[in-house]
Amino acid sequence: MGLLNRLDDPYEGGGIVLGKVEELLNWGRSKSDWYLHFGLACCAIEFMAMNASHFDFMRFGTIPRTSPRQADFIMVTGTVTFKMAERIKILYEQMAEPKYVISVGSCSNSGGPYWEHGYHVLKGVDRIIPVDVYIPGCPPRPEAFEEGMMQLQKKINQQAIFNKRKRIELEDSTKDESNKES
Amino acid sequence: MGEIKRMDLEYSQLDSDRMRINVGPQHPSTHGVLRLEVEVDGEIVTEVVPHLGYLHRSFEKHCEKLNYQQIIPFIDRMDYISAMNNEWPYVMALEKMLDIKVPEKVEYIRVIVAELNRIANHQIAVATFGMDAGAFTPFLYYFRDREAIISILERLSGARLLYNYFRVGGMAADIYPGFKDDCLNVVKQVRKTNAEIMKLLIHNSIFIKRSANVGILTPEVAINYACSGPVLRGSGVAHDLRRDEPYSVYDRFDFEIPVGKGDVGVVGDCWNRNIVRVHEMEQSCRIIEQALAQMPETGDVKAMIPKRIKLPKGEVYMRTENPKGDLGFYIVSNGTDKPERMKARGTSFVNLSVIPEISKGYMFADLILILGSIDIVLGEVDR
Amino acid sequence: MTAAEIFEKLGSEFGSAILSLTEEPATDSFITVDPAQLFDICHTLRDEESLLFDYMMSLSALDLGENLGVVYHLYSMTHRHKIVIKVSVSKENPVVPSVERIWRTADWHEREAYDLLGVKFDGHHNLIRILLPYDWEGYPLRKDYVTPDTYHDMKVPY
Amino acid sequence: MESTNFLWDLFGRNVWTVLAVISLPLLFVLVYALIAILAELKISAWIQERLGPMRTGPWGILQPVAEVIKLLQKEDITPDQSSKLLYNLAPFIIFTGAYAAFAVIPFSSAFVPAGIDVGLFYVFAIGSISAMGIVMGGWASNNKYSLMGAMRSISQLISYEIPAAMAILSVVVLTSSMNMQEISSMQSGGFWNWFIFGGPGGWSKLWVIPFTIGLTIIYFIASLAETNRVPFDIPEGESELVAGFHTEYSGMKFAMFFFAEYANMFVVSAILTTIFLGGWNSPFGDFLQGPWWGVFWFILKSFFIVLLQIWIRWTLPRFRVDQLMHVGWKVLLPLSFVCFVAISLFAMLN
Repeated sequence: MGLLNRLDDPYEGGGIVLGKVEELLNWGRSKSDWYLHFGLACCAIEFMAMNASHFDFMRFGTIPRTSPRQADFIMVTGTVTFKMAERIKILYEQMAEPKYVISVGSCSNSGGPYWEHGYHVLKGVDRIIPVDVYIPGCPPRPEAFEEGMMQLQKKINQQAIFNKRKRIELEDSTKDESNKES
Repeated sequence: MGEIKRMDLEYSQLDSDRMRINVGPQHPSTHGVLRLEVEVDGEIVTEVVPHLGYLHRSFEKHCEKLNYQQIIPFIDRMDYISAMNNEWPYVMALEKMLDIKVPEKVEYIRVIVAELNRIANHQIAVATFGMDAGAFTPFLYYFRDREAIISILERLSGARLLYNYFRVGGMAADIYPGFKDDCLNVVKQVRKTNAEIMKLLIHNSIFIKRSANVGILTPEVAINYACSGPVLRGSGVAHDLRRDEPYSVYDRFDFEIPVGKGDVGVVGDCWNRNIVRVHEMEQSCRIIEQALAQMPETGDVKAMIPKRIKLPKGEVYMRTENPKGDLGFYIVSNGTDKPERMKARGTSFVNLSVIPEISKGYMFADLILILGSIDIVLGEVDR
Repeated sequence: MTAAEIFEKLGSEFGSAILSLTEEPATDSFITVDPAQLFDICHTLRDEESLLFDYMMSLSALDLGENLGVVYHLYSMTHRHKIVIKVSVSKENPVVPSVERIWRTADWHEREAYDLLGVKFDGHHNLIRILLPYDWEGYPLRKDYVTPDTYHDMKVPY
Repeated sequence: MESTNFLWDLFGRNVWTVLAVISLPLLFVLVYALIAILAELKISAWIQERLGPMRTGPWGILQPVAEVIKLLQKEDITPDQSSKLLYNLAPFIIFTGAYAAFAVIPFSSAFVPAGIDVGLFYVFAIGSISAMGIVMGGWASNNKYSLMGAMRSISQLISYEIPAAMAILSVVVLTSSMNMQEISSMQSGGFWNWFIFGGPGGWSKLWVIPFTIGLTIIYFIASLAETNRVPFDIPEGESELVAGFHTEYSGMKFAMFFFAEYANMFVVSAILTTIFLGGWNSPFGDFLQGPWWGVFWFILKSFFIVLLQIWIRWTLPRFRVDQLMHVGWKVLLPLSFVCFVAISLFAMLN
C-alpha cells in the first residue's frame, strides 16, 4: 500500500488527477475479482452450472481461487450450519483486504426453508460476517448470479478509496490521542 | 495390470513422522463440506477419519413438524443433484399406504424425468471425477449437455434444480407439447458426448494410470457396508432395484445393468466405478426411448391427487434406485397429517462410510480420486 | 421366506427372546425381539443358510414416548427377501447391543441414532456424535427436545 | 567477449548501456506475461466452448492489466507463524531465477544480453535457483499444503532436470559449443538445418533424425515438468493441495509467483527454440532473414511452444507423484540415454 500513501499526500482534498487514479484503481479491482467459492449446498451446484460454458462466469473477469489468501470475494453458496459457521469466519479473516462477501440463496441470506425448525442452521450468514451483496433464490437462477456480480462490481466502482483512508487515519490519530491521555 | 497393487507399508519403518492433514470442510475437491482427517506418512495415507455434519439441516425434524405435502421440497434438498429421483420413493411410500393406483401416463412421466435426472447426475459425477484427476475440460463438456436436460425439467416443473414436481398420486403438471422431441434430442446429444468423453477422458492413458487399481472395493466388503448403486455395481454385483424389485413400470423396459468388468484395472477400482456411470447413461437413454414410445397420449396426471393426505396408522419402508444407489424412506404414521417419524436412508451416507476401509495404503492423491469415484452429495450425507 | 416363516425359525432357536410378529395391511410385517439377545439373533439372521440377511438397508431409531425403539430393515442379496426387526428400550437406560460387528454399515447408522435420539449402543467401538458438533447438548429428535437459544454465542432461533 | 549485442555498439560500454541491456528483457517479460495470461484465459475458454473474459476493455484484452492493478492494491499478508525472512524472500528468489535465465537467451543475431560461452550451462545452473525459492516459500509458510507442494516440486524439478540435460548435452556434442548464440547461428539456412532434423549436414544425417526428434519431445516433456504445468502440475494440484507452495501468499508476492511461472514457461520454450528449432533463423533459408526478423521468428517460435503448453494444460489430466517419478526416471531418462549414445556415435563418425 506504499503506492497509495505517496499518492494521497501531495493532493490534499482530492482533485481531477486523484479522481482519475481512484477510478483506475476501482476499475482494476472491479474487473478482476478472484473468488473463493464456499460451496455448501444446492446453490453450489447451480453455481457450478454458472461457471460452465453455457453461462460462463469468467466473462466478468473472475477466476476461481482455492486459497483464501488470493481471493477478493467469498461466495457463500448454501446453508450455513453452526458446525460450519466458525470455519467461514476463519476463512473470511484469512482473506487479504480489500475483501467482499456475496451471500447466495435463501439459506445463507436468512436460513431459507430451514428458518423455523432448523435447530442446527444459522439463520443468515450475515450474523457472522459482513455481506456486500445478497442474491435471492432457492437456488438462484444463473441470471441472478450475473446480476449479483454486476451489483458487486458497481459497489466496488463507487468506493472512495482516498476519502476512506483519510477517515481511517483520522480515527487512528484520535485513538492514539485518547490512548495517550489515558 | 491384473494384480492388485497396494503400496508397501513396510518402509514406514523408516520412522518418518506422520502428518495429520485436514481435507475440508472447505476444500476444492471434497464435493461439498465433508471433512476428512487424514494421517499421511510422506505421501501415503495411513488413516482416514471422516467428520460429517457440516451440512446437517435437520431434515428429519422438519418432517415431524410439517404435513405430508410440505415435505416434498425438503426431500429435493437432500440429494440436490437428482431431486426427481429423490421424490419418487417418498410419494411411492405414501401411495402404498393410501392404496392409490396412479394413472399409467403418470408412471411413464415419472420414469422419463427420473431417467433424465439420472443422466444429469451421472454427468456431474463423471465430470467432477475427471476434475479431481486434473482434467477440467470434460467437466465443461458435460455441463454443456446437462443444460439441455435442465431446461426440459425446468419447462416441466418450473425450477432448474429443485423441482417439487412429484405429487402423491400424480404430478404437479402435465408434459408440454414438444416434450418428446426435446427428450430425443437430449438422448442423441448424450450419446455423442459420451463417445467423445470415452476418447478424451475415460481411455486416456494418464487417466487410466491414475484411476485403475486404486481404491479397490471387493464385493463382500461392499455388501457388508451396504453400498449400492454404481459403487456396488462397480464391484461386480448386479444389484439394481429397477430389475430386482421392479417398481412402477420398469418391468416393461428392456435394459441392461452395467457392472464393473475389469476391462482396465481390477473389478471394484475407481475406474470401474466410473465406467459403470457412463454405461448407465446409455441404458437410461434406452429406457427413455422406450418409455416415450409406450407412453399413452391421454390421461389426467392430476386425477388421483388427494385433497388432503391423512395416512392410516402404520409404517412403511420404501426404497427405489437413485442414481447414487438405494434411497429409502422409513415413514411411521400416527394417523394424523404429519408423520410421527421419518428416517431417510441417505445413499451417500452409507456409501461414504466405506471410505476409511478402501483408502488406506494408497497415495494422498488417490484418496481424492476414491472420494470422487464414490460420488457423494453432502446434502444427503448430513441431511 | 415370508415374515411368518422367519418368525417361526427364529422362535425355534431363541424361544422367548422373540417377542411377537405383527402383520397388518398398512404396515410392513415386523418381528419384535428382546434387546438382550439382539446380537445373537442378528448373527443368526446373517449367517443361517436359509436366511442370509447380508445387506442391512437401514437402521432407524424412534421416540415412542416412554421408550426408544430401534428398527432394523434387513435384505438378503441371495434369497431376495426382507424382514424388519424391532427392539424397544426404556428412555432411562437406552442400551441396545451394537450390531456394528455384523454389518459394518451399522457403524454410522448407530452413531446417527445416538446423535439424534440418544440410544446407547453397547459394544460400538467409537460411539460419538456424527452429525452435530461434539459439544452439542441434548438429542434433537426426541419429542421433548427444546431448541437451545444460543450455540457458541450464535443465536439459534430466527 | 564477442559483442553480439547491438546496444553495446550503439551506446558504448558504460553504466547506462548495462541498465538498458538489463531492462530490455525485463520489459519483455512483463509485456509477455500479460499477453500469456490473456492467452491462457482465452485459449482455455475456446477449448471449453466459452468466451473467456469479455467485459474488460474491448474483447477482454485489458484483463491482465486489471489483474495487475488489483494485485497491487491487495493487502500483503505475512502469516504470524511463518518464518518471516524466508517467506518474504522466496517470491523474489523465484522470479530472479526465472529472469536471470534471460541473460543468455539470444533474441536475434544482434541481441543477446550476455553472449557468454557457457550459456547452456548457465541456464541450468540458474534454473535451480527457482527450486530453492519454491522450497523456501513452501517451508516458511508454515502450512502443510505448502510444505507438501514444495516437497513434490523439488523432487519433480530434480528428476526432470536430468532428461532435459541429456537432451541439451546431445546438442552440445553435435555443436561442440555451449554458446547459445553460436548454436543459433549454426542452424541458419532453412528448417532442414535445425537440430530437430539433425542439424546442418548432408544426407548422411538421415538416420539420426528420429533420435533428434525424440530428444526434442523429451526436452519438451521435461520442460513441462520443470515449469509445473499439466500433466505435471502436482505441486499445485488444486484438487489435493489447494494451491500448493503458494497457498499462503497474497497480493504482489503471489503475483511474483505468477509472473515467474509464465517467465519460466518462456525460458524453457526459448531454450527449446534455440537448440532445436533454429533460434532466430527463418525457416526458409534467406527469406526474411536478418537481425530484426530474427526477433520476430524467435518470439513466434517460442510463443508457439508456450501455446502448446497451454493447450496441453486444458486437455490432459494430471499424474500422481509416483507415476511422475516413474515417467521421469524409468521412461524419459533411458530414452534420452539411447538418443544421446546414438547422436554421439553420429558425431564421432562425422
